[in-house]
Amino acid sequence: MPEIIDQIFVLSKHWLLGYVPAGLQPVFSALLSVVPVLIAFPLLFAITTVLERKGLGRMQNRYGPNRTGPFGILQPMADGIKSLTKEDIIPRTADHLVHLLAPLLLVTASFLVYAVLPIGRNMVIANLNAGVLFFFAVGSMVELAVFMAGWSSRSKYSLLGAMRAIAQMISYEMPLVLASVVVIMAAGSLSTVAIVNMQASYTGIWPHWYVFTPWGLTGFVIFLIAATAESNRCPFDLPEGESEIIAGYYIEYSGFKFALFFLGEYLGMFATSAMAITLFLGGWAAPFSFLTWIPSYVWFFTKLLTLILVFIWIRGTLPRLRMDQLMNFAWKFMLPLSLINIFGAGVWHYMPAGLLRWLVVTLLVVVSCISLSRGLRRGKWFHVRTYRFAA
Amino acid sequence: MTISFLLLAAITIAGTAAAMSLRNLVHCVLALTLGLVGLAALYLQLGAQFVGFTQILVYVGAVAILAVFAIMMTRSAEPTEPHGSSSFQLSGALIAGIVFAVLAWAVSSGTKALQVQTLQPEASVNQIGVALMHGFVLPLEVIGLLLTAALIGAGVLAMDETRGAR
Amino acid sequence: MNWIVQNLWLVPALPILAAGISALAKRKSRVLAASLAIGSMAISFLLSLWAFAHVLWLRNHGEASLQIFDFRWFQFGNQWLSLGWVLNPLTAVMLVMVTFVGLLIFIYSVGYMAHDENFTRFFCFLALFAGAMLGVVIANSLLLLFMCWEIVGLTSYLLIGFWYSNPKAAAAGKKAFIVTRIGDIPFFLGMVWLYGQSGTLLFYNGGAGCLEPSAINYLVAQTTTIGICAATGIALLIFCGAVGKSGQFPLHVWLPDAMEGPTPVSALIHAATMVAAGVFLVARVYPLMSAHAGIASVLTTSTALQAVTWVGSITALFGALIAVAQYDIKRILAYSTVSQLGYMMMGLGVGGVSVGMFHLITHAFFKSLLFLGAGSVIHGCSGEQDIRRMGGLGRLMPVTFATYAVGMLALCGFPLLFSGFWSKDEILHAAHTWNISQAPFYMGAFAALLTAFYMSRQVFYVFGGKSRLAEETADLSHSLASPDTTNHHGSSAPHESPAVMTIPLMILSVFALLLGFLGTPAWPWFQSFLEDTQAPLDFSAFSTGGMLPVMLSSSVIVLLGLTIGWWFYGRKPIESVDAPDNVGRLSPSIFSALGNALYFDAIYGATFVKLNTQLSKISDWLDRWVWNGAVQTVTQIVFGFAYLDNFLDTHVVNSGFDGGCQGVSRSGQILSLLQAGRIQRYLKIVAGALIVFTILLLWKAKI
Amino acid sequence: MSPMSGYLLLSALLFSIGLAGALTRRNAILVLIGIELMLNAANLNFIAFWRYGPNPEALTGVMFAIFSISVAAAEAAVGLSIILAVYRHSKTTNLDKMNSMKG
Repeated sequence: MPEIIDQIFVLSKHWLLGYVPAGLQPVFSALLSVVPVLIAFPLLFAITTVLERKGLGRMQNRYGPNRTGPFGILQPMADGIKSLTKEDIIPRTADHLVHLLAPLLLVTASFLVYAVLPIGRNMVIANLNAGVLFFFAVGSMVELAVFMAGWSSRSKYSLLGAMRAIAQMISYEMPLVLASVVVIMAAGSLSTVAIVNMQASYTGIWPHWYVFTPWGLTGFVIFLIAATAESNRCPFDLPEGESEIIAGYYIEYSGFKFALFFLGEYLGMFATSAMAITLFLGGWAAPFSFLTWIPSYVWFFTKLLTLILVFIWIRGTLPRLRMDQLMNFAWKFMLPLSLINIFGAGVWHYMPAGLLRWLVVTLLVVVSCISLSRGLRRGKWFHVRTYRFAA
Repeated sequence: MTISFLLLAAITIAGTAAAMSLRNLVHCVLALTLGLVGLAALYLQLGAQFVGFTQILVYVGAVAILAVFAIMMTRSAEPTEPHGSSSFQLSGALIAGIVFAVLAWAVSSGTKALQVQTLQPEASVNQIGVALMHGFVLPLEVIGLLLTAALIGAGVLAMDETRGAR
Repeated sequence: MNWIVQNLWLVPALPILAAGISALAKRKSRVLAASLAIGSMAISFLLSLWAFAHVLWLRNHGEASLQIFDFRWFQFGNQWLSLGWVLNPLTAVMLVMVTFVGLLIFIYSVGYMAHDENFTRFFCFLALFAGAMLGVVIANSLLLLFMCWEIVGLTSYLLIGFWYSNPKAAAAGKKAFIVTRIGDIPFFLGMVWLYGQSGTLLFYNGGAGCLEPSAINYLVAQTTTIGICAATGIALLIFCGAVGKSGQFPLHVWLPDAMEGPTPVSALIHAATMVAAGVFLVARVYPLMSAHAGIASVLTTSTALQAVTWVGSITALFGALIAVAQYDIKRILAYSTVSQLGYMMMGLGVGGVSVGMFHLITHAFFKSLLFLGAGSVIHGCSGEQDIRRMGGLGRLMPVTFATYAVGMLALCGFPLLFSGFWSKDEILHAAHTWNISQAPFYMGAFAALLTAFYMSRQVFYVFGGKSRLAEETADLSHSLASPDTTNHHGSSAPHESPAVMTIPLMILSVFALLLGFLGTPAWPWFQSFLEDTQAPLDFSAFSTGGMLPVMLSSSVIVLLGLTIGWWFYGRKPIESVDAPDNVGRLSPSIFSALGNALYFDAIYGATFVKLNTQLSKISDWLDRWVWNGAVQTVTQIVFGFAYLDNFLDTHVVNSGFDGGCQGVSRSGQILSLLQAGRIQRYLKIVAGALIVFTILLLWKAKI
Repeated sequence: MSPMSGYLLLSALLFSIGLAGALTRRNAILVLIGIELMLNAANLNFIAFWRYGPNPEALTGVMFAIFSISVAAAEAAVGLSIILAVYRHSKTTNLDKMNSMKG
């Protein structure tokens, strides 16, 4: 019975396909896989916006939206209606075509990456041989969309914001990819499905998630930080810092296009979170062997929501960085650490299983982490600032 | 000669042709990106998944962005570029046309003799990895060295000279 | 397979790792760098001892004492590139020697370099050097050997030019690098040739290596166009590398200059290890060296070995001659090293691996002892290197004096007691029985006489008489007339060096005394160890094969040399700094020629560097006087004609000539279009070429 | 027409387009892009020959394409930074005006 519930979507897809003429089956199969994703994640987006606003409100000792519907849960509807009916303003000197294409490309690219994310057991749109590579390749298209948005607006602020965003995204893409390399090394495959399957077994009640190894934990933390930066979220939201460049590259967008940008950004965040889950947190696998009766997609979305909450929490907690701090952090801390982490994963692979390799790899990671952060501190990053007030 | 091939070929050619002929440099780069994505799709169609994704990652994610940065930093985004003399353009286009004609002739006269493989060969990531680590180790090392050298070289070249001299 | 054989790579890897870590360390972390270098070297030394013990064990159990470990490095095409290491008696002996001497020198350097601000860098280079040298020793592949060999060359450049702010040191570093590189090019060619012929660069590979009989026989069978067999050609090319690295005769010029580096470097590189690398290389590829057409018997000598012998004996004599007339304490030792390296080569040529290697080992100990002693003297005299300004140090630095005397007597080959005697005697005996020529024997004997002479000269200058350093300081204080400066210099009154420097000296002097007894004719344990035979204790060996006469005559020669040295320098103490040399008074011109190293640097400068200058001067002279005079004459004549001609020209020739000129200029213009600095135009031409060639290709295919 | 010759023709066309761009445009960046296009055309050739050629299991074509993409990336990076450096001196990216060797 749990198997049937677990596979209910897969089974119903096959059942539905039975009614379709054979010639059209591939098309309908694709359609049946894609459409639910196209519905589920924007829905998640809607939920997240209200969740985030309410969560942030609580953290800042206020209520957050609470007027539309019970407890304000209809707020996203209101937002949607507002953005649809708002006037779509395009600056006179703007490059119209590129201005139009930018949000579309962003959303398309953000949606494309869901093709390789396994949402549950046997629930993936395309089990690509080079799935992780696909994820990062398509993810890199976002940068181009950001540039198009910033450049086509013909506004200094938006261009500056776009340049900042691209510089940041390129800098953090490197640790992001390198952090996932350890998993690829361990799993021996670039296919997301294979990676999750590798993690979906148990020793006793404990799962084989990669996050439960020293290199996996390091990789996960690096991945999470880099993902925050990739999705331009606090504390790395310099490209859209209100105090500096107002709203960054989408300053000249309004109405529905603005909403598309918002959607694209959140979709990107979900996608990277989902990738983090797939790579390090066992994807749809249950955390304990006795919990496997709960359907796989439930686990996936539980984990996804947890990560999203972590993101909201981080946003509510940490202050924004300075641009040079941001760059230094990427190139002088994250990049070397992820390289050392790869080395550590190699050491792990070639050492015999046992306590010794735990010790060695942990020591390697911890020591390099400490020495790298010392290196950062010498350049007076994150030092205690002292102010002299007028007495 | 399938529909999808023709479609992708059309996209690729349209993109690249636009990239080479538009006046605004940013448009050129964007069109180029379109063309290269089309090319990547063609690789996918040929069964070379890894190469296709690498193409997207490298060209869309890196080279296009790099080109855009270069355009921004050299202030050549505005279409102020005076085109060369028309004879210059004409001769260039003519030469390119002749090259195409000759290549097309070569292709059409050469491929008749070829035995064409009809089975789809496989190039999984695993196989590529194994090949890279066995038969192609030396090129891989050389490429690694080249990329390192290029990284350092590009950094040094682009460095502000007043800062570099310090 | 034994653990030590499998993990022999640790011996070179540890110092290299230490070098890597200390390269990343901060400049201030002196303790870290020194302890890393010394610690890694100590572990390497212990591992070497283990390896040595393992070889002994293998010998005692009658197993093959040649142990190899090969692994595949990477694949290119269908071929695998293999590297590996080899453990045999030769390796074991060299490993123990290099790590032991290296360790002592490392410890000594802590004291010697204590005041240097680049202490960390020094130890980094030193450790890298030692690691690379150990790599040379264990390599089982000519390629691996060559790689480590080049790192050795690089580090020697770095270390000689360690005080790079001193232009002389920087120049010496460059010189060492370039001169050894000259030898390395033929070495590399030989390597390529060897690979091309035998298809492998592994020395031993279970019958398939390039030093094993099948490959050697194949190489001997191949004959080149100039009539020698391939084996000889390759051996000679490889020997060129050894010539460069070991400072043999034509390429010796870098070795004396290399004394610009810190003294521990001189001791480590230019006495104990790096220069020994060349000798070691010849010993390593000895099967190749000794291979020749016909029956491989011991008595006949291959062409390559003859070359080795002659180069070695010339170098031995030559170095000893020059050393007689030097004043710099380190330069004397440097030329002495050149001479002794010549001995080793000669020993390899006439007597085989064991003879040359025995001298290499004993020499490593007493020459590093001498260098370290010289360093102690220099340290004690605050950097003074001129022996004329020393003197009387025997009382002030007793430990240094005693150990130095031991080293000096060992180098001279003082009969019976000192190690140098036995090893040198071995070489002389082998040279005496050489069947090609007796000349190397006489050259070697004369060099031995000179060695005893110049070493006693140096010792009397440095340690005998009264101190002449005071004179100098008095002058200085007088000229500067500043009490502060005088005080500063006053602290430089000769003093004994700290224990960290003297203890290595004492240890080394013990070895300089005792090591010779491992290889006496009566009990040739060392030789039999290298040659894998048993060594009986047999005192009758002294009386067989002309051994006793050779020993007696060489003893007499050494004593004679010492006596001459005493006669000239020890009889009455040297009075002042400016007093002319006692031997130099006999024939100043020859002495100054020797003092300038027979003008070899000048010759090289004059021949290779000045050649251009001279040629251009000749051209200038020709141009100025011959051509110009001729031209002037002709001009005057032509002027006369010109007036006549002008008339004809303007009316007859001009029109036609103008037309021609215009044609030339127009074609020039057309050609200049091709090279206008416009990349796109070049690209067009390339595209045009593509068109043309494709059409040609297709046309040909059609027809 | 066989599928292979279609790809080869497309590759030839891409090559010619790249060549035309490199020959006719005055902007250094665009010339570089044109050269990149020519490289890409060659890559398409490699992949097509791998797909339809006689020895696909050797993966030579794919390897060539991968290496060529890496080389192209390095070339783009260095080329663009050279253009930047030149621009800093001469304040132009027009190839016709870059006619002085002086810094």
